[in-house]
Amino acid sequence: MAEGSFRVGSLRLRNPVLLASGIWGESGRSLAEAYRAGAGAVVSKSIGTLPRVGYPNPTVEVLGPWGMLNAMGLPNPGMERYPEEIAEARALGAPVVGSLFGKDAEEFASLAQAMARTGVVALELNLSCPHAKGYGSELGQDPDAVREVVRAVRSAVSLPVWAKITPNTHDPAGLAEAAEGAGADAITAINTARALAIDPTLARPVLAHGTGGLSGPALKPIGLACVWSIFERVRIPIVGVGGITTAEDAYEYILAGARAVQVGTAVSTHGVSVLGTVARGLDDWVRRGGFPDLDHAVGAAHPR
Amino acid sequence: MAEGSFRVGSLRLRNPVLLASGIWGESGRSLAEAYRAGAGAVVSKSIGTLPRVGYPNPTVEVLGPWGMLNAMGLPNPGMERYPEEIAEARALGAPVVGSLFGKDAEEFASLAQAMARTGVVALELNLSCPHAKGYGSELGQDPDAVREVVRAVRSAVSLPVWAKITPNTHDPAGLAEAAEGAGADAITAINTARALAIDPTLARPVLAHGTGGLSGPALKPIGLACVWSIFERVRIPIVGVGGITTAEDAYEYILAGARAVQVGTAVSTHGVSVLGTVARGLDDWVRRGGFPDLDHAVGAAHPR
Amino acid sequence: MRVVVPVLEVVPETPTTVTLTFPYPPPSEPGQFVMVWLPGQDELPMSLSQTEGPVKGVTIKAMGETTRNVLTLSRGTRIGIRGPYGRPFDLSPRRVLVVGGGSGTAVLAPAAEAAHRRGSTVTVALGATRAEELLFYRRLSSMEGGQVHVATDDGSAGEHGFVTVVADRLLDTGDYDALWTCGPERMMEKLRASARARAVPFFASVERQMKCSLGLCDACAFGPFHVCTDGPVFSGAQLEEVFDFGRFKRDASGSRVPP
Amino acid sequence: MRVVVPVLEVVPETPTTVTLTFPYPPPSEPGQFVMVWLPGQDELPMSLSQTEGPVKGVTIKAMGETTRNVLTLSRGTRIGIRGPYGRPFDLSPRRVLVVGGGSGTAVLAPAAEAAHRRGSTVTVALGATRAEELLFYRRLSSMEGGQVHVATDDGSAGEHGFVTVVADRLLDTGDYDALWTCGPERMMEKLRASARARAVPFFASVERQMKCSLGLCDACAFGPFHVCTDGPVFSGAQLEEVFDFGRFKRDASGSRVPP
Ligand SMILES: Cc1cc2nc3c(=O)[nH]c(=O)nc-3n(C[C@H](O)[C@H](O)[C@H](O)COP(=O)(O)OP(=O)(O)OC[C@H]3O[C@@H](n4cnc5c(N)ncnc54)[C@H](O)[C@@H]3O)c2cc1C
Ligand SMILES: Cc1cc2nc3c(=O)[nH]c(=O)nc-3n(C[C@H](O)[C@H](O)[C@H](O)COP(=O)(O)OP(=O)(O)OC[C@H]3O[C@@H](n4cnc5c(N)ncnc54)[C@H](O)[C@@H]3O)c2cc1C
Ligand SMILES: Cc1cc2nc3c(=O)[nH]c(=O)nc-3n(C[C@H](O)[C@H](O)[C@H](O)COP(=O)(O)O)c2cc1C
Ligand SMILES: Cc1cc2nc3c(=O)[nH]c(=O)nc-3n(C[C@H](O)[C@H](O)[C@H](O)COP(=O)(O)O)c2cc1C
Ligand code: FES
Ligand code: FES
Repeated sequence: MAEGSFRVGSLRLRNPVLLASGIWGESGRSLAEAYRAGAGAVVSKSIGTLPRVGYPNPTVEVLGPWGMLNAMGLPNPGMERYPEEIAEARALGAPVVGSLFGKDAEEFASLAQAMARTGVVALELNLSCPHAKGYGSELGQDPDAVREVVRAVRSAVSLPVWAKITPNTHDPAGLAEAAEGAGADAITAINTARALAIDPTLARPVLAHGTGGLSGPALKPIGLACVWSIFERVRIPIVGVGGITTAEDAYEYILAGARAVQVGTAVSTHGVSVLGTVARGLDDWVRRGGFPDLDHAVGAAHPR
Repeated sequence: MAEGSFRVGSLRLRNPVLLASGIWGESGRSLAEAYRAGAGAVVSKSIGTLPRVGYPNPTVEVLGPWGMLNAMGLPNPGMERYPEEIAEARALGAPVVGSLFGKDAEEFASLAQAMARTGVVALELNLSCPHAKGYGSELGQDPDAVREVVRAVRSAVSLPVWAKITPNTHDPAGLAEAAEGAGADAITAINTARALAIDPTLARPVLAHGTGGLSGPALKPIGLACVWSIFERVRIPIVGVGGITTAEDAYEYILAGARAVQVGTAVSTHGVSVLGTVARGLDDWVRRGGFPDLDHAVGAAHPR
Repeated sequence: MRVVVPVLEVVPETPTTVTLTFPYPPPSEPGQFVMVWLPGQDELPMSLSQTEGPVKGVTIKAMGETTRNVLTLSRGTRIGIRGPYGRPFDLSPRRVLVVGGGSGTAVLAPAAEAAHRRGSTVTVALGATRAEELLFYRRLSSMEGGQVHVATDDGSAGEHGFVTVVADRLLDTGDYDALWTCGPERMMEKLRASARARAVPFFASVERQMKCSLGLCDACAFGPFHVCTDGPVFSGAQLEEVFDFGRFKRDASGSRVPP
Repeated sequence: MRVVVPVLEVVPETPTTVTLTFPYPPPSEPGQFVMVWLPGQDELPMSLSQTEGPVKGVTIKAMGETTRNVLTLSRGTRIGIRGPYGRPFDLSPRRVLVVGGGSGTAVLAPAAEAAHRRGSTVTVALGATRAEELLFYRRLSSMEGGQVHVATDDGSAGEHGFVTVVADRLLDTGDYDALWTCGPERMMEKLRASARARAVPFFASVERQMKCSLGLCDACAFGPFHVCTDGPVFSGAQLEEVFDFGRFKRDASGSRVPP
């Protein structure tokens, strides 16, 4: 694929392999390093209105080479301070997708306006924050809430808006449809799966927060199933994420229906160079698969 | 733990480690062998009204030592023929929990009556079958459907009724509450998580059915999180299942809130003797944890 | 774990049987099987008819839709393979009588050859419906000093009638430390009786419905055993414990049906 | 992967500092750190002050709530350990000046000892607020032929004032192939300038907020580096690339704050 020939909706990127949100995303310099390592673009840490220190440690638990749990608790410097990080990343040439989280449509919309002013190339809405209405549930599990948030952001900014979908739902495609209907430009799928680790000798959860989110290779089959079902029901592009470590993994997401992918946990387990390695290898897979370009491979595993 | 001293609700079992549904459960003799290998009881294959051959092969895909996918498609000989298998298992001394699946409350109730006549010790309702109302969803993802099914079965039989919960939901505890409210005697959690494997060289899903269910070690953190949240909101006993391979895994489920556990995939990866190994080892863990008996360990990882 | 490989050769063996070879380095032993995935069609258990080296082979008889399609496969077609699974033949007996019925000979050929290479005396009896359906006659005849006895249903080659009659005669006239067989289950059941009557240790490769091949799903339940993990090769003593042997198999729903 | 182990010993080192030892066989090198989980409280990065053999040790200074509680831990308390993480000191320099400030000496002691055992000449300068807060004075003095120079803020031991003054004098009067330091960042920043002025290779063990310790979460972002995976030991050349060094750290929210 030629540099810059690749697109998610109206957005042009040098390649379709992005750094996922929450990984190397607290500092602008780290975002720039991830871009330098070969990412097509980088997604920022999810930013809220006020600074948040997140949950106490332990915030991560490695389960094995196949997966890990985290419960960071959305630490972030807040929307007032974070623009300086984006500025640093941009100064070093990195296209940044700004990730946001809020408690409701209004907060999302005002964050979106602030984020838009930083020069990000798109917004990604992290809809996995606690939902006031439903006890123990995430805002992003409720199609009505998704619709409301996306609509509010859509009318607040002109940037591309990506809605990031949770796997903790009975109907990922329904959530994606809600986002599409409200004007989202793309669906990012998926965030981590709700999970728990208990230390048997101490008879307590390992993570300070209790439950956390599963990421890494074990999440891949779950993410693929979500992308698969979303592809069957929406027409806007899908950005696949969950357990991608190799170009083969990324290609599987493309075949399932993704038009771009994000890599998270593998940046830790395989080093940041994994971003470039996956991008180059994906290109090879597409060619060896006999497709003229990536667009033709998107969703190719679906029965025609 | 002394033989027979262990209970799930009113049901007494020799130990709290059961064979999970769909594993070694098509033939009565296999059920009996699993009991002989040390299970406290055995859960039958899920039985429907008519014989079903299930999906074509490939029906399984091994992802690694950490997990596998299956899409068997509920093959079963149907309720007319299956009683002969239960009779064989019972003749060999095995207490059988009869698992059922149906399309609606009415079918579940009439299956329950037929299953009750076979001499099973309890019924387990597999609520993970396609739901007529919701496109692409399972009956067990809808709390109203769960309530209706459990209520119908509850009033049709006097046996203990266990409702088996799917992880493909935003609110496992809500489903469990619905089952409890409708008179369920226990909650079994969880069934497999919706997942997909794609063969990149062939650009198609590996399983003939397309999507399948994730089981094995990678499912454990997801199952633990479900049991954890269910324990916080229901009072009836929970039977934990998902990725249990070792006694330590089983003990983690107990600490999260389960009163008994089931073992599925590990019967294949570690041999059927794993049932006895887990049962004996769990007893050790409970003792070493300083608990007078298993009942005191149930949910002990929750903050008090 | 499944790998997708290209078919290297498609070798016609009889009008209804072909051998497929494919690159598959994992070591295997005679008697073991693999799951062969024909993408878009089905995945079927197939005994390895070629067990040595990095290229393996399966020999497939057209029975139903999927296996009929195998006859028309071409070189380069990509198939999925997982395995090898199951327990192999014990190759230690010094004098072996091998009795193959139809495509059952597929699994016996590599076992016979391996035993022969280890210095055992191997006597072979093959049965088929008619002369041209005899499988691996030439392959097995080429074992040095070996002898291949034949029976066909229509008398077009060898003895007219069942191979069990030939086997009985061989059992009566020779000394054997083992009888190995694979073929229609009623044939194997008869041979078991013959071997038992003469106190010859008996081993049969059994076929049942298979789905997981991992000892998980119970599709291949066979008395106290699972064919995929405890078999497919069972001893006569094991078969004593299996009421179904020669009487019932299970269809894909798990219902008992005639074999 | 995290393991839960009992504390073997709680050794008071100064009125505000204790060493905890615990069984932890994984091999480690001086400069590396572990994540120490005090269940119900916090998990903190701690350099290994004892890196050899199956029993490891960390030396902890009471700073905030969690570390204050460490002072009152008792033998047998179960703690969680994961690691070791990070890049160790390069032990090859033949003449090393080691400059420790406060609890920073924890990570320097095993490095100094290891270099000494390998035949390097090790000169040590220790700084502390007052005499009784000097860490590992005896431990480091016991290195054969080694010399420990001291400075205290209140003059209660050694020189009155900052250890940087002592270090500068040593740099001026001796020849060194490396300067190793750990302590307050402004102290390290000063030493870097001193070392650079004299062309002595400089290595500092840096502390930053840590959460994952896996190079994932970015909590320890440090210029183009992550302290958890690229550090905690950085060379002077690396530190040239880090604007924040001596100027800013990040709090738990990721906001830049004074160090
Ligand atoms: C361990 C094992 C090893 C095997 N090895 C080989 C092998 O090396 N070569 C080979 O050709 N086949 C072998 N088989 C059988 C093979 O897996 C298929 O079952 C068979 O080829 C039929 O496939 P199909 O889908 O085309 O037929 P189907 O569509 O399933 O059936 C077509 C017809 O054949 C009948 N039929 C199908 N299978 C059998 C059977 N096993 N016995 C009697 N009748 C049957 C059916 O009842 C039906 O009437 C083996 C089976 C097992 C379990
Ligand atoms: C790689 C690495 C290795 C470390 N090794 C050691 C070690 O061997 N021994 C040891 O005692 N500590 C070490 N630390 C520091 C340790 O992890 C804790 O940050 C520190 O002990 C404070 O813990 P606390 O939670 O009790 O204090 P907090 O409650 O976090 O803070 C209490 C007060 O101390 C201040 N403070 C906290 N940490 C620091 C700091 N690092 N520098 C300056 N001020 C600070 C805070 O601003 C606050 O005013 C290391 C840190 C890193 C990153
Ligand atoms: C440590 C960590 C922090 C994360 N933080 C965020 C976040 O702030 N916002 C968000 O949308 N997703 C966050 N995620 C989820 C990832 O972006 C990604 O969806 C998930 O980890 C699955 O991808 P992976 O398996 O490649 O890691 C985080 C994941 C990890 C592991
Ligand atoms: C091959 C296979 C078949 C299954 N069939 C059923 C079934 O018929 N009914 C059911 O309720 N669960 C079925 N399950 C789900 C298991 O009972 C269990 O909930 C799940 O596999 C998680 O446990 P595990 O990780 O120990 O396997 C099946 C699982 C597998 C792997
Ligand atoms: S084929 Fe599934 S148990 Fe044998
Ligand atoms: S502590 Fe998370 S990246 Fe270093």
